[in-house]
Amino acid sequence: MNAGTVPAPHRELGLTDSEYELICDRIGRVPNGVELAMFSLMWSEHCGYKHSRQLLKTLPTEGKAVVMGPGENAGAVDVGDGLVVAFKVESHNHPSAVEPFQGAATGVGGILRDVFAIGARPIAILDSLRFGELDSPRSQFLLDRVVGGIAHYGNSIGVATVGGEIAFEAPYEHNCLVNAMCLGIGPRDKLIRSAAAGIGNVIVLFGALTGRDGIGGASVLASAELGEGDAAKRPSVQIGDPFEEKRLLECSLELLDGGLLRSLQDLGAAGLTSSASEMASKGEVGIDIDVARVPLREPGMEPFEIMVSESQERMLCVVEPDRLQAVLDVCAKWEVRATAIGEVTDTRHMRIFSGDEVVGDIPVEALVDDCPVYTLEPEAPSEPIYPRPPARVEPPVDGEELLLELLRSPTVASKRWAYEQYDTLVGSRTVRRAGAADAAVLQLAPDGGRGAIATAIDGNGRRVAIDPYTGTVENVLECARNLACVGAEPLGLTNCLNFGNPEKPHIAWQLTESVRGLGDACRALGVPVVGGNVSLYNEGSEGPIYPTPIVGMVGWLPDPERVPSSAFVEEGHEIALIGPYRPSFAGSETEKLTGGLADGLPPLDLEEQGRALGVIRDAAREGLVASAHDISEGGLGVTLAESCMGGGLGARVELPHTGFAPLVFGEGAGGVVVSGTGAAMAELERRLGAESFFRLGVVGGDRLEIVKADLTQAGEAALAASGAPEEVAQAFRNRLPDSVPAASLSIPVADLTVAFESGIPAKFS
Amino acid sequence: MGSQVGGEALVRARVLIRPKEGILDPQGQAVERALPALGFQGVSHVHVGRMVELDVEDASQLDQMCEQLLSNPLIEDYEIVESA
Amino acid sequence: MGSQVGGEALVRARVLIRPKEGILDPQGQAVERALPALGFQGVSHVHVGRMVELDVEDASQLDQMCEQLLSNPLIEDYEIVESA
Amino acid sequence: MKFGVIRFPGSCDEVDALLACERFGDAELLWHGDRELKGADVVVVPGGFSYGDYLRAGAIARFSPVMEAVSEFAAGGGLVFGICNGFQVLCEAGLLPGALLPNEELRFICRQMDVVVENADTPFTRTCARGERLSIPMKHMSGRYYAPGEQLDAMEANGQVVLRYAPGGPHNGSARDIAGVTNEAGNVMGLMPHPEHAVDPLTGSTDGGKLFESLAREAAAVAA
Ligand SMILES: Nc1ncnc2c1ncn2[C@@H]1O[C@H](COP(=O)(O)OP(=O)(O)O)[C@@H](O)[C@H]1O
Ligand SMILES: [Mg+2]
Repeated sequence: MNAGTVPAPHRELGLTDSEYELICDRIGRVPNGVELAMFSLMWSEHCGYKHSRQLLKTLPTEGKAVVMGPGENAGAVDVGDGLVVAFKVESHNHPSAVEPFQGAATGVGGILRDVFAIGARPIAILDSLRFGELDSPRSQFLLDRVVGGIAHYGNSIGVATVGGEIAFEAPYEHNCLVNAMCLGIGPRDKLIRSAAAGIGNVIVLFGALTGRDGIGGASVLASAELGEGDAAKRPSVQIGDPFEEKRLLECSLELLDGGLLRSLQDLGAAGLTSSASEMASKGEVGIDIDVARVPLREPGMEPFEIMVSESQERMLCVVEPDRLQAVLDVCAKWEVRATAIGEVTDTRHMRIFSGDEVVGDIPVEALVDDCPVYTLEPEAPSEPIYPRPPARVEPPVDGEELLLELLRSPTVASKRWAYEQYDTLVGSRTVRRAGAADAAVLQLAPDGGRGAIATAIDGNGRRVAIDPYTGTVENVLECARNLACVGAEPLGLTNCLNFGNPEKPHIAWQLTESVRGLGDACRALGVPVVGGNVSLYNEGSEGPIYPTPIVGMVGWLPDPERVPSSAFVEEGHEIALIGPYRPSFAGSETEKLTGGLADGLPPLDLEEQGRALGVIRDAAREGLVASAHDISEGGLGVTLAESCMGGGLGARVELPHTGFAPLVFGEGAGGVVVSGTGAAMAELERRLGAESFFRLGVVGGDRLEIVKADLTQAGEAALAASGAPEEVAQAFRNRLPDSVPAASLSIPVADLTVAFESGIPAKFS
Repeated sequence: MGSQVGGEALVRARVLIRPKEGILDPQGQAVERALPALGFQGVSHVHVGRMVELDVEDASQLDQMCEQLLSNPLIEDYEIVESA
Repeated sequence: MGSQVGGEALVRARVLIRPKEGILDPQGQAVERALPALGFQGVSHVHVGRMVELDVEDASQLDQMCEQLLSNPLIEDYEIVESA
Repeated sequence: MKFGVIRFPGSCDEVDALLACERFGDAELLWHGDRELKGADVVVVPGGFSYGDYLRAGAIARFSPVMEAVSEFAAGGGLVFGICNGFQVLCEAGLLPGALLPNEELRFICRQMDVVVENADTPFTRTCARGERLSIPMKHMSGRYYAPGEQLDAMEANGQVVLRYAPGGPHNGSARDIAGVTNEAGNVMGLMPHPEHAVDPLTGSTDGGKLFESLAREAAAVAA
């Protein structure tokens, strides 16, 4: 800060002058320090959704399975038998960039609390991670620590981490993304909402002590007598304590099981301030809180510090006075600290006391509902925003070497190193572990009765950067396809919108287009959005991240015993490519390896995609196919290789001359590789029609052979074009005419595996 | 336990690393809570940290080592104790 | 860092715990391997252990605490350093 | 017969263990704060992170009131079966020899593994054959078994090394590939792999069930 300019505290707290005036106007006076601190947080982007609220309103949120939609701590869908599955994804990008281990760990802790705050027992975690290219030491460090932090928290608390994804792209070098998703299961009739209710009821804070965590920005409000060196006492890094959270989780569920609570809310960003005021807002009541009663980790904390502290592992609940003792007893059993710190009032004000003294008094409406909403000013960029990635292979390149190079590229390579650090089994539900299928499959009851749920998380920032609308549609389709491959029908979707600074017109455009794509895809597939999170201002010194909407889905399937594998299972099984698949080099890993970055993606026909998903899902559910694996990063060649490696079986497939290279190395939405008996494949062909069924070859041997063959005229035409619109597809397909090989490939499965396992080395140093 | 000095100019050093003041120390808390149950009364302010023992040729490098590798300056303080 | 004494008879103590000689210490090895890559030469015999800091009313209890809880005598050695 | 499965604050796999036990007998959870074993014939000390595994895995849990009862139960010949964190707790409590150190790789490892039955003449392995391979997952951070050399020799001679990781599979750096041991009397066993996660073909394998089945038979025979 420049000497000579006296900064107004509200600016240091991130409020604009006009926002400050609005606050004064709304409360009819100048806010004191406590109040200003509370406003600054509630009116921040993080809590107030100033730049995204209008867009989020456009998303479809209704569906027959929806029990709780956006607005609650987590969304929830009905899975039958009186059970719901609650889920949500959330980002912890910035804390993870500062201290990756604790940042990722507390990210997991936070999303777990959102799920058990509505009364569901967390049963699964998924993570979606983005780093710079893996040859950068910083990315190696971040990867190592972030995965370690997720493992530490999830493993220690005993919730299985069953899936996720990791991608590496230069624009994330200075701004990694750490998104964590949690699923929980609970009885529908025991779910609880966060709205405070019952004038005179007691507000109980339970869990960890309150310290000076996450106060950083607000410390301008500290009174003068707190001298030099005290800044160090306001740690910006929060330490996760999974053991505390484990007790908090068991305690919360026992309280709910006993029907002892009126409402429940976790403490997340903005701590007591946001939890209490949102409870009050939803319940249309007021709340009094006495900060002097809050148990502290450190002496001498000021009232504003207590109100904005972001110490982890805390919850707030509303209790009827005659049940208070019972609540405290359950807490004592679990060795969880619990303190009555306030009361529900009819004032519609948040009143903060320090003992008898009133230190803050704000109308709840001003704090929660009057946060200004800004209209984005989107403008498509006139020239490319992102530089082309450096070429990693020089043309002309040999096809076999290219396939191995793709398998080695960290985004495609085996993530075993990461997922072996996660407990994938605890809870005895995991029917398909990470690496064994496109979506994790969790049985609802032991031995598969009541069916199973499937879940996956997906996002491809590079494709969204190339075309925010289509790229986002593809994300939703990919997630739905992953579910279809295990036979699951999506019940609901959660999302995390990771974008740059929305005040910049081109970022506003990315965000607007992306949310439009998200909405369109969800409507077309009939999947409601039940929750999510927005993370904006993800920009490093070198510019914004790739726009990265992450979507997570949960679906249901009747019979987990029939779930196909993603790997080939038996010699002699026939292999087919099904679905409307029109691959091109635009946005492909191959394009990236050759140093390209397209400026658009081929359009998609959502209706056609939706129909194909249904056929794939049915085939998987009935056990018609033995394996099903969706084509994503790396294209068909990589997909075939993965299905070979997973079962240690080779395959021989034939592809037509025309379009051979884009078929093997291009990418696009809609394709799934399946295998099964000849009879099963014949049945599938009958259902799909020649338009979207292509016999590729046979499982067997110890090599993957992709042969350029003279197919019949019909087969040639069909596979080459995979339907319409040929002109468009052709335009995108011919991006790399010279550099990409067009000869047959034959690679031992063992060599594929070596390449695949070497992309993310077990040790970096 | 005693620290032995290996070569000619070797310095045996210990680096004591502990959670920074004000930073949550879950391990320390857990130990503090467990002690009374084991019959140890009157114990307070428990913190659990790490100790790194090492022989160095050039003790002037120790500070840098601590900052770059041995401790995490964001959340930990360290102290160097040379023993020979 | 300095240790402050709280009440009247409190003793501030540090317990230093390290892997017993002869037991593989992969943490120590990992640190030893990482140092040269960061440009630190001439470091050897690296061992990583734990440090527990605590205030006790009755310092005579410390040995028992160490043997029963703070260290595992089968695999670890400990040393008590009182600071006030 | 009846299994009693202990629940500590921080236990994670106690319900999984309970479900596994219920396949072969009656089973009930035992609360760490109670001294009561509720008439269990076999006590299972389950996996997880009791007390967060802070300080050292198992170090704090062994002081729980229930562990006093378990020690007495074991001293009287009762069957005690510690899985993963339970193994660590039993070692810390002195009911089993040795200690479990952090994995050589210094990482948590979750992996389906083969273990070989070295001694099929124990209450824990009687439904297995000597040399039989069992596919059971391991998942832990501190599973590297350690005991001094002479003690290991004595344990081997006494048939106390019950399970070993199959050759070739990378594991945690355990001395002599040891995955599971008993006490000298043979009524207390600890193992790092998780047999309770290998009782259902849908979620992996059923090989782990053999250990629970052995225990159920043994307890039933004693009762008869
Ligand atoms: N991208 C999104 N799509 C749908 N709902 C969203 C999105 N972002 C946020 N929400 C919803 O807005 C509400 C507030 O979110 P958040 O501030 O992350 O909640 P919390 O404080 O409980 O973590 C939640 O109900 C969340 O589901
Ligand atoms: Mg919440």
